[in-house]
Amino acid sequence: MSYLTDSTIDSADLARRTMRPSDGACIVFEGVVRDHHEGKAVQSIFYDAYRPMAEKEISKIIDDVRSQLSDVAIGVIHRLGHLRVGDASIVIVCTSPHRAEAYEASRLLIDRIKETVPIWKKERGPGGEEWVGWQGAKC
Amino acid sequence: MSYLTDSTIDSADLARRTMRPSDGACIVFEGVVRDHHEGKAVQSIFYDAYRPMAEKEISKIIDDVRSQLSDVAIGVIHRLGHLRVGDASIVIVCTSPHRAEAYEASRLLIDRIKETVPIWKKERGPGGEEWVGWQGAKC
Amino acid sequence: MNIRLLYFAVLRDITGKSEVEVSLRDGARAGEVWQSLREQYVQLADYRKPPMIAVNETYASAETVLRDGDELAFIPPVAGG
Amino acid sequence: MNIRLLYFAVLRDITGKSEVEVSLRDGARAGEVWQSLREQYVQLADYRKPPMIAVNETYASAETVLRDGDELAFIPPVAGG
Repeated sequence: MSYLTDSTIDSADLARRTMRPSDGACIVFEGVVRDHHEGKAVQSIFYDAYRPMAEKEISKIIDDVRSQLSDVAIGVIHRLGHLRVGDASIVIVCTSPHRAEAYEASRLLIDRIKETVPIWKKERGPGGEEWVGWQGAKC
Repeated sequence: MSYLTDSTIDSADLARRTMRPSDGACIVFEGVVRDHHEGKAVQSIFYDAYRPMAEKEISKIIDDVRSQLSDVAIGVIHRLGHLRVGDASIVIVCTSPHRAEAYEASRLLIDRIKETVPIWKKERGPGGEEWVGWQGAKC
Repeated sequence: MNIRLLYFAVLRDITGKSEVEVSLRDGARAGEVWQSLREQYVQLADYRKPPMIAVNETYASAETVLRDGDELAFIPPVAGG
Repeated sequence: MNIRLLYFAVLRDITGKSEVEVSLRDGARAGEVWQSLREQYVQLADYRKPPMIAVNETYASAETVLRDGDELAFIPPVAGG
Protein backbone atom coordinates (compact mmCIF):
# COMPACT_ATOMS: atom_id res chain seq x y z
CA MET A 1 0.00 0.00 0.00
CA SER A 2 1.19 3.50 -0.83
CA TYR A 3 1.18 6.52 1.44
CA LEU A 4 1.77 8.94 -1.44
CA THR A 5 -0.58 10.20 -4.11
CA ASP A 6 -0.49 12.67 -6.99
CA SER A 7 -4.17 13.55 -6.82
CA THR A 8 -6.79 14.98 -4.46
CA ILE A 9 -6.98 13.06 -1.18
CA ASP A 10 -10.35 11.56 -0.35
CA SER A 11 -10.28 11.86 3.42
CA ALA A 12 -13.78 10.43 3.93
CA ASP A 13 -12.75 7.30 2.06
CA LEU A 14 -9.55 6.98 4.11
CA ALA A 15 -11.57 7.36 7.32
CA ARG A 16 -14.03 4.67 6.20
CA ARG A 17 -11.22 2.27 5.34
CA THR A 18 -9.43 2.89 8.66
CA MET A 19 -12.40 2.65 11.03
CA ARG A 20 -13.33 -0.58 12.83
CA PRO A 21 -16.68 -1.39 14.49
CA SER A 22 -15.02 -1.19 17.92
CA ASP A 23 -13.89 2.42 17.34
CA GLY A 24 -15.71 5.25 19.06
CA ALA A 25 -13.44 8.09 17.99
CA CYS A 26 -12.14 9.11 14.59
CA ILE A 27 -9.70 12.03 14.32
CA VAL A 28 -8.92 13.32 10.86
CA PHE A 29 -6.01 15.74 10.56
CA GLU A 30 -5.73 17.62 7.28
CA GLY A 31 -2.72 19.76 6.51
CA VAL A 32 -3.90 22.38 4.04
CA VAL A 33 -2.05 24.86 1.82
CA ARG A 34 -2.64 28.26 3.37
CA ASP A 35 -2.43 31.66 1.76
CA HIS A 36 0.63 32.83 3.70
CA HIS A 37 3.79 31.50 5.35
CA GLU A 38 6.08 33.46 7.64
CA GLY A 39 4.53 36.75 6.58
CA LYS A 40 4.67 36.08 2.86
CA ALA A 41 1.72 35.49 0.55
CA VAL A 42 1.53 31.99 -0.94
CA GLN A 43 -0.29 31.20 -4.20
CA SER A 44 0.65 27.57 -4.73
CA ILE A 45 3.03 24.87 -3.54
CA PHE A 46 4.97 22.15 -5.30
CA TYR A 47 5.66 19.06 -3.21
CA ASP A 48 8.59 16.84 -4.14
CA ALA A 49 9.63 13.57 -2.48
CA TYR A 50 12.21 10.84 -2.46
CA ARG A 51 9.31 8.47 -3.03
CA PRO A 52 10.52 4.99 -2.04
CA MET A 53 12.29 6.37 1.03
CA ALA A 54 9.30 8.52 2.00
CA GLU A 55 7.08 5.42 1.84
CA LYS A 56 9.47 3.54 4.11
CA GLU A 57 9.81 6.40 6.59
CA ILE A 58 6.05 6.88 6.88
CA SER A 59 5.64 3.14 7.35
CA LYS A 60 8.28 3.15 10.13
CA ILE A 61 6.59 6.07 11.90
CA ILE A 62 3.21 4.33 11.76
CA ASP A 63 4.75 1.13 13.17
CA ASP A 64 6.39 3.10 15.99
CA VAL A 65 3.20 4.92 16.93
CA ARG A 66 1.22 1.70 16.78
CA SER A 67 3.68 0.03 19.11
CA GLN A 68 3.14 2.85 21.64
CA LEU A 69 -0.63 3.10 21.16
CA SER A 70 -1.80 -0.35 20.24
CA ASP A 71 -5.53 0.42 20.22
CA VAL A 72 -5.25 2.91 17.38
CA ALA A 73 -5.88 2.23 13.68
CA ILE A 74 -3.97 4.59 11.39
CA GLY A 75 -4.35 5.83 7.82
CA VAL A 76 -1.94 8.30 6.18
CA ILE A 77 -1.87 9.83 2.70
CA HIS A 78 0.51 12.59 1.58
CA ARG A 79 -0.10 14.36 -1.71
CA LEU A 80 2.73 15.41 -4.05
CA GLY A 81 2.96 17.75 -7.04
CA HIS A 82 1.29 21.13 -7.52
CA LEU A 83 -1.22 22.20 -4.89
CA ARG A 84 -3.24 25.37 -4.55
CA VAL A 85 -4.44 27.27 -1.48
CA GLY A 86 -7.09 25.18 0.27
CA ASP A 87 -5.82 21.83 -1.08
CA ALA A 88 -4.99 19.16 1.52
CA SER A 89 -1.34 18.10 1.37
CA ILE A 90 -1.68 15.40 4.01
CA VAL A 91 -4.50 13.51 5.66
CA ILE A 92 -3.93 11.47 8.82
CA VAL A 93 -6.78 9.36 10.19
CA CYS A 94 -6.56 7.87 13.69
CA THR A 95 -9.39 5.81 15.11
CA SER A 96 -9.66 4.08 18.47
CA PRO A 97 -12.25 2.78 20.93
CA HIS A 98 -11.60 5.84 23.16
CA ARG A 99 -10.62 9.29 21.97
CA ALA A 100 -7.50 10.01 24.07
CA GLU A 101 -5.35 7.49 22.18
CA ALA A 102 -6.53 8.70 18.78
CA TYR A 103 -5.67 12.33 19.61
CA GLU A 104 -2.26 11.33 20.91
CA ALA A 105 -1.50 9.19 17.86
CA SER A 106 -2.62 11.96 15.51
CA ARG A 107 -0.24 14.51 17.04
CA LEU A 108 2.67 12.09 17.20
CA LEU A 109 2.21 11.15 13.56
CA ILE A 110 2.09 14.65 12.13
CA ASP A 111 5.00 15.83 14.31
CA ARG A 112 7.18 12.93 13.24
CA ILE A 113 6.19 12.99 9.59
CA LYS A 114 7.13 16.67 9.40
CA GLU A 115 10.46 15.92 11.04
CA THR A 116 11.90 13.04 9.09
CA VAL A 117 10.03 12.08 5.92
CA PRO A 118 11.96 13.16 2.80
CA ILE A 119 9.33 15.45 1.32
CA TRP A 120 10.00 19.04 0.29
CA LYS A 121 7.94 22.03 -0.69
CA LYS A 122 8.57 24.93 -2.99
CA GLU A 123 6.30 27.87 -2.28
CA ARG A 124 5.25 30.20 -5.06
CA GLY A 125 4.09 33.72 -4.20
CA PRO A 126 4.07 37.18 -5.79
CA GLY A 127 7.78 37.48 -4.94
CA GLY A 128 8.85 34.27 -6.69
CA GLU A 129 9.58 30.69 -5.68
CA GLU A 130 11.45 29.27 -2.72
CA TRP A 131 12.22 25.82 -1.29
CA VAL A 132 11.06 26.02 2.32
CA GLY A 133 13.88 25.69 4.84
CA TRP A 134 16.78 25.95 2.40
CA GLN A 135 17.78 29.56 3.08
CA GLY A 136 17.81 28.91 6.81
CA ALA A 137 20.01 25.83 6.43
CA LYS A 138 23.23 27.70 5.62
CA CYS A 139 26.11 26.57 7.79
CA MET B 1 -27.55 28.45 13.40
CA SER B 2 -28.27 25.06 14.94
CA TYR B 3 -25.75 22.65 16.45
CA LEU B 4 -28.24 19.75 16.46
CA THR B 5 -29.51 17.58 13.64
CA ASP B 6 -31.76 14.56 13.22
CA SER B 7 -29.99 13.20 10.17
CA THR B 8 -26.57 11.98 9.02
CA ILE B 9 -23.81 14.53 9.64
CA ASP B 10 -21.91 15.65 6.56
CA SER B 11 -18.49 16.23 8.08
CA ALA B 12 -16.82 17.21 4.80
CA ASP B 13 -19.39 19.95 4.33
CA LEU B 14 -18.90 21.20 7.89
CA ALA B 15 -15.13 21.27 7.34
CA ARG B 16 -15.54 23.25 4.11
CA ARG B 17 -17.83 25.79 5.77
CA THR B 18 -15.48 26.20 8.75
CA MET B 19 -12.16 26.52 6.90
CA ARG B 20 -10.64 29.91 5.99
CA PRO B 21 -7.90 30.56 3.41
CA SER B 22 -5.46 31.39 6.22
CA ASP B 23 -5.91 27.97 7.86
CA GLY B 24 -3.19 25.36 7.50
CA ALA B 25 -4.67 22.72 9.78
CA CYS B 26 -8.09 21.14 9.94
CA ILE B 27 -8.91 18.65 12.69
CA VAL B 28 -12.14 16.73 12.40
CA PHE B 29 -13.24 14.78 15.46
CA GLU B 30 -16.02 12.25 14.94
CA GLY B 31 -17.64 10.47 17.84
CA VAL B 32 -18.97 7.22 16.47
CA VAL B 33 -21.36 4.61 17.87
CA ARG B 34 -19.23 1.60 18.70
CA ASP B 35 -20.26 -2.00 19.06
CA HIS B 36 -19.58 -2.23 22.80
CA HIS B 37 -19.59 -0.10 25.96
CA GLU B 38 -18.16 -1.12 29.33
CA GLY B 39 -18.00 -4.75 28.29
CA LYS B 40 -21.52 -4.95 26.86
CA ALA B 41 -22.46 -5.35 23.21
CA VAL B 42 -24.25 -2.34 21.69
CA GLN B 43 -26.56 -2.60 18.68
CA SER B 44 -27.96 0.92 18.50
CA ILE B 45 -28.28 4.15 20.46
CA PHE B 46 -31.07 6.65 20.93
CA TYR B 47 -29.91 10.22 21.63
CA ASP B 48 -32.29 12.57 23.40
CA ALA B 49 -31.69 16.25 24.22
CA TYR B 50 -33.14 19.29 25.92
CA ARG B 51 -32.82 20.98 22.56
CA PRO B 52 -32.95 24.74 23.23
CA MET B 53 -30.70 24.38 26.27
CA ALA B 54 -28.29 22.08 24.43
CA GLU B 55 -27.99 24.68 21.66
CA LYS B 56 -27.19 27.38 24.22
CA GLU B 57 -24.68 25.22 26.11
CA ILE B 58 -22.81 24.27 22.94
CA SER B 59 -22.77 27.91 21.89
CA LYS B 60 -21.34 28.95 25.29
CA ILE B 61 -18.63 26.27 25.10
CA ILE B 62 -17.62 27.41 21.62
CA ASP B 63 -17.46 31.03 22.79
CA ASP B 64 -15.30 30.03 25.76
CA VAL B 65 -12.88 28.01 23.65
CA ARG B 66 -12.68 30.78 21.07
CA SER B 67 -11.85 33.30 23.78
CA GLN B 68 -8.93 31.07 24.87
CA LEU B 69 -7.78 30.14 21.35
CA SER B 70 -8.64 33.09 19.18
CA ASP B 71 -7.02 31.78 15.98
CA VAL B 72 -9.33 28.78 15.75
CA ALA B 73 -12.50 28.52 13.66
CA ILE B 74 -15.00 26.00 15.06
CA GLY B 75 -17.87 23.94 13.69
CA VAL B 76 -19.97 21.55 15.81
CA ILE B 77 -22.90 19.30 14.93
CA HIS B 78 -24.48 16.74 17.28
CA ARG B 79 -26.91 14.20 15.93
CA LEU B 80 -30.03 13.08 17.84
CA GLY B 81 -32.46 10.19 17.46
CA HIS B 82 -31.72 6.58 16.56
CA LEU B 83 -28.14 5.76 15.52
CA ARG B 84 -26.54 2.48 14.55
CA VAL B 85 -22.99 1.17 15.06
CA GLY B 86 -20.65 3.19 12.84
CA ASP B 87 -22.87 6.29 12.70
CA ALA B 88 -21.29 9.57 13.82
CA SER B 89 -23.08 11.10 16.81
CA ILE B 90 -20.95 14.26 16.87
CA VAL B 91 -18.59 16.02 14.51
CA ILE B 92 -16.30 18.79 15.72
CA VAL B 93 -14.21 20.72 13.18
CA CYS B 94 -11.38 22.98 14.33
CA THR B 95 -9.25 24.87 11.84
CA SER B 96 -6.38 27.25 12.46
CA PRO B 97 -3.29 28.66 10.74
CA HIS B 98 -1.09 26.32 12.85
CA ARG B 99 -2.05 22.89 14.09
CA ALA B 100 -1.33 23.13 17.83
CA GLU B 101 -4.28 25.45 18.49
CA ALA B 102 -6.67 23.35 16.44
CA TYR B 103 -5.74 20.16 18.35
CA GLU B 104 -6.11 21.94 21.68
CA ALA B 105 -9.49 23.42 20.74
CA SER B 106 -10.74 20.05 19.50
CA ARG B 107 -9.96 18.29 22.77
CA LEU B 108 -11.36 21.10 24.92
CA LEU B 109 -14.58 21.10 22.93
CA ILE B 110 -15.29 17.39 23.10
CA ASP B 111 -14.34 17.20 26.79
CA ARG B 112 -16.64 20.07 27.70
CA ILE B 113 -19.51 19.01 25.46
CA LYS B 114 -19.51 15.58 27.08
CA GLU B 115 -19.51 17.19 30.52
CA THR B 116 -22.29 19.75 30.43
CA VAL B 117 -24.52 19.65 27.35
CA PRO B 118 -27.96 18.19 28.18
CA ILE B 119 -27.88 15.25 25.79
CA TRP B 120 -28.54 11.67 26.83
CA LYS B 121 -28.13 8.28 25.29
CA LYS B 122 -30.04 5.06 25.67
CA GLU B 123 -28.04 2.05 24.58
CA ARG B 124 -29.76 -0.98 23.13
CA GLY B 125 -28.00 -4.35 23.18
CA PRO B 126 -28.89 -8.05 23.38
CA GLY B 127 -29.60 -7.60 27.11
CA GLY B 128 -32.09 -4.76 26.70
CA GLU B 129 -32.01 -0.95 26.89
CA GLU B 130 -30.32 1.37 29.36
CA TRP B 131 -29.86 5.11 29.79
CA VAL B 132 -26.11 5.58 30.12
CA GLY B 133 -25.04 6.89 33.52
CA TRP B 134 -28.38 6.52 35.31
CA GLN B 135 -27.62 3.35 37.28
CA GLY B 136 -24.37 4.84 38.54
CA ALA B 137 -26.09 8.06 39.68
CA LYS B 138 -27.87 6.55 42.70
CA CYS B 139 -27.26 8.53 45.86
CA MET C 1 -47.88 29.78 41.40
CA ASN C 2 -47.38 27.41 38.49
CA ILE C 3 -44.27 26.17 36.75
CA ARG C 4 -43.65 23.94 33.74
CA LEU C 5 -41.69 20.80 34.55
CA LEU C 6 -39.97 19.12 31.59
CA TYR C 7 -38.97 15.45 31.52
CA PHE C 8 -36.14 14.11 29.37
CA ALA C 9 -34.47 10.77 28.79
CA VAL C 10 -34.84 8.35 31.71
CA LEU C 11 -37.22 10.71 33.50
CA ARG C 12 -39.55 10.78 30.52
CA ASP C 13 -39.46 6.98 30.41
CA ILE C 14 -40.23 6.76 34.14
CA THR C 15 -43.02 9.33 34.19
CA GLY C 16 -44.39 8.58 30.74
CA LYS C 17 -44.66 12.34 30.15
CA SER C 18 -42.66 15.07 28.42
CA GLU C 19 -43.99 18.02 30.33
CA VAL C 20 -46.37 18.79 33.20
CA GLU C 21 -47.73 21.91 34.81
CA VAL C 22 -46.99 21.95 38.58
CA SER C 23 -48.63 24.13 41.23
CA LEU C 24 -46.28 25.18 44.02
CA ARG C 25 -46.43 27.34 47.14
CA ASP C 26 -44.73 30.71 46.74
CA GLY C 27 -41.03 30.49 47.58
CA ALA C 28 -40.72 26.81 46.65
CA ARG C 29 -37.21 25.65 45.72
CA ALA C 30 -36.20 23.45 42.79
CA GLY C 31 -34.95 20.69 45.09
CA GLU C 32 -38.38 20.34 46.71
CA VAL C 33 -39.93 19.47 43.37
CA TRP C 34 -37.48 16.57 43.12
CA GLN C 35 -38.51 15.28 46.53
CA SER C 36 -42.17 15.33 45.58
CA LEU C 37 -41.36 13.44 42.37
CA ARG C 38 -39.64 10.78 44.48
CA GLU C 39 -42.86 10.31 46.41
CA GLN C 40 -44.78 9.77 43.17
CA TYR C 41 -42.34 7.46 41.35
CA VAL C 42 -40.85 4.46 43.12
CA GLN C 43 -38.11 4.21 40.47
CA LEU C 44 -36.61 7.40 41.94
CA ALA C 45 -36.43 6.05 45.49
CA ASP C 46 -32.69 5.40 45.25
CA TYR C 47 -31.97 8.93 44.00
CA ARG C 48 -32.10 11.02 47.15
CA LYS C 49 -30.42 14.07 45.69
CA PRO C 50 -31.70 15.62 42.50
CA PRO C 51 -29.60 15.24 39.36
CA MET C 52 -28.42 18.50 37.85
CA ILE C 53 -31.15 21.10 37.56
CA ALA C 54 -31.96 23.65 34.88
CA VAL C 55 -34.25 26.62 35.39
CA ASN C 56 -35.22 28.44 32.22
CA GLU C 57 -32.58 26.58 30.19
CA THR C 58 -29.70 27.45 32.53
CA TYR C 59 -28.03 25.26 35.16
CA ALA C 60 -29.20 26.17 38.65
CA SER C 61 -28.84 24.77 42.18
CA ALA C 62 -31.38 22.80 44.20
CA GLU C 63 -31.73 25.90 46.42
CA THR C 64 -32.98 28.08 43.57
CA VAL C 65 -36.29 29.73 44.47
CA LEU C 66 -38.76 29.22 41.64
CA ARG C 67 -41.02 31.88 40.22
CA ASP C 68 -44.36 31.71 38.49
CA GLY C 69 -43.95 30.65 34.87
CA ASP C 70 -40.47 29.14 35.31
CA GLU C 71 -39.43 26.20 33.16
CA LEU C 72 -37.80 23.55 35.35
CA ALA C 73 -35.93 20.45 34.18
CA PHE C 74 -34.02 17.78 36.06
CA ILE C 75 -30.94 16.80 34.10
CA PRO C 76 -29.92 13.13 34.52
CA PRO C 77 -26.22 12.35 33.93
CA VAL C 78 -25.45 13.71 30.48
CA ALA C 79 -23.94 11.43 27.84
CA GLY C 80 -23.53 13.53 24.73
CA GLY C 81 -20.63 13.36 22.33
CA MET D 1 33.70 2.07 -7.62
CA ASN D 2 30.53 3.74 -8.78
CA ILE D 3 27.50 5.00 -6.90
CA ARG D 4 24.21 6.55 -7.96
CA LEU D 5 23.67 10.07 -6.62
CA LEU D 6 20.04 11.25 -6.54
CA TYR D 7 19.03 14.91 -6.51
CA PHE D 8 15.75 16.14 -5.06
CA ALA D 9 14.05 19.46 -4.52
CA VAL D 10 16.47 22.41 -4.33
CA LEU D 11 19.39 20.18 -5.29
CA ARG D 12 17.68 19.09 -8.47
CA ASP D 13 16.97 22.74 -9.30
CA ILE D 14 20.61 23.70 -8.66
CA THR D 15 22.19 20.81 -10.57
CA GLY D 16 19.52 20.55 -13.26
CA LYS D 17 19.65 16.76 -12.84
CA SER D 18 17.68 14.05 -11.07
CA GLU D 19 20.39 11.44 -10.89
CA VAL D 20 24.06 10.99 -11.80
CA GLU D 21 26.53 8.15 -11.71
CA VAL D 22 29.61 9.08 -9.64
CA SER D 23 33.00 7.34 -9.64
CA LEU D 24 34.69 7.33 -6.25
CA ARG D 25 37.89 5.96 -4.75
CA ASP D 26 37.34 2.86 -2.61
CA GLY D 27 36.57 3.79 1.00
CA ALA D 28 35.08 7.18 0.12
CA ARG D 29 32.65 8.59 2.67
CA ALA D 30 29.26 10.20 1.99
CA GLY D 31 30.41 13.58 3.33
CA GLU D 32 33.21 13.76 0.77
CA VAL D 33 30.69 13.61 -2.07
CA TRP D 34 29.02 16.70 -0.62
CA GLN D 35 32.32 18.56 -0.56
CA SER D 36 32.97 17.75 -4.19
CA LEU D 37 29.47 18.97 -5.08
CA ARG D 38 30.26 22.26 -3.34
CA GLU D 39 33.26 22.68 -5.65
CA GLN D 40 31.06 22.17 -8.70
CA TYR D 41 28.07 24.35 -7.70
CA VAL D 42 28.62 27.86 -6.39
CA GLN D 43 25.06 27.90 -4.96
CA LEU D 44 26.26 25.39 -2.35
CA ALA D 45 29.18 27.54 -1.16
CA ASP D 46 27.31 28.66 1.95
CA TYR D 47 26.44 25.09 2.93
CA ARG D 48 29.64 23.77 4.47
CA LYS D 49 28.07 20.76 6.11
CA PRO D 50 25.97 18.33 4.14
CA PRO D 51 22.22 18.31 4.80
CA MET D 52 20.87 15.01 6.05
CA ILE D 53 22.13 12.03 4.08
CA ALA D 54 20.43 8.85 2.90
CA VAL D 55 22.28 5.75 1.72
CA ASN D 56 20.08 3.12 0.09
CA GLU D 57 16.91 4.85 1.28
CA THR D 58 17.96 4.96 4.94
CA TYR D 59 19.31 7.92 6.93
CA ALA D 60 23.08 7.70 7.38
CA SER D 61 25.91 9.88 8.69
CA ALA D 62 28.47 11.86 6.70
CA GLU D 63 31.05 9.34 7.90
CA THR D 64 29.34 6.41 6.22
CA VAL D 65 31.73 4.52 3.95
CA LEU D 66 30.14 4.01 0.56
CA ARG D 67 30.16 0.77 -1.39
CA ASP D 68 29.94 0.06 -5.07
CA GLY D 69 26.35 0.34 -6.29
CA ASP D 70 25.11 2.40 -3.33
CA GLU D 71 22.31 4.89 -3.86
CA LEU D 72 23.22 8.19 -2.18
CA ALA D 73 20.93 11.18 -1.65
CA PHE D 74 21.46 14.45 0.18
CA ILE D 75 18.28 15.41 1.99
CA PRO D 76 17.71 19.17 2.23
CA PRO D 77 15.56 20.34 5.17
CA VAL D 78 12.33 18.37 4.90
CA ALA D 79 9.00 20.19 4.76
CA GLY D 80 6.34 17.53 4.43
CA GLY D 81 2.96 17.59 6.13
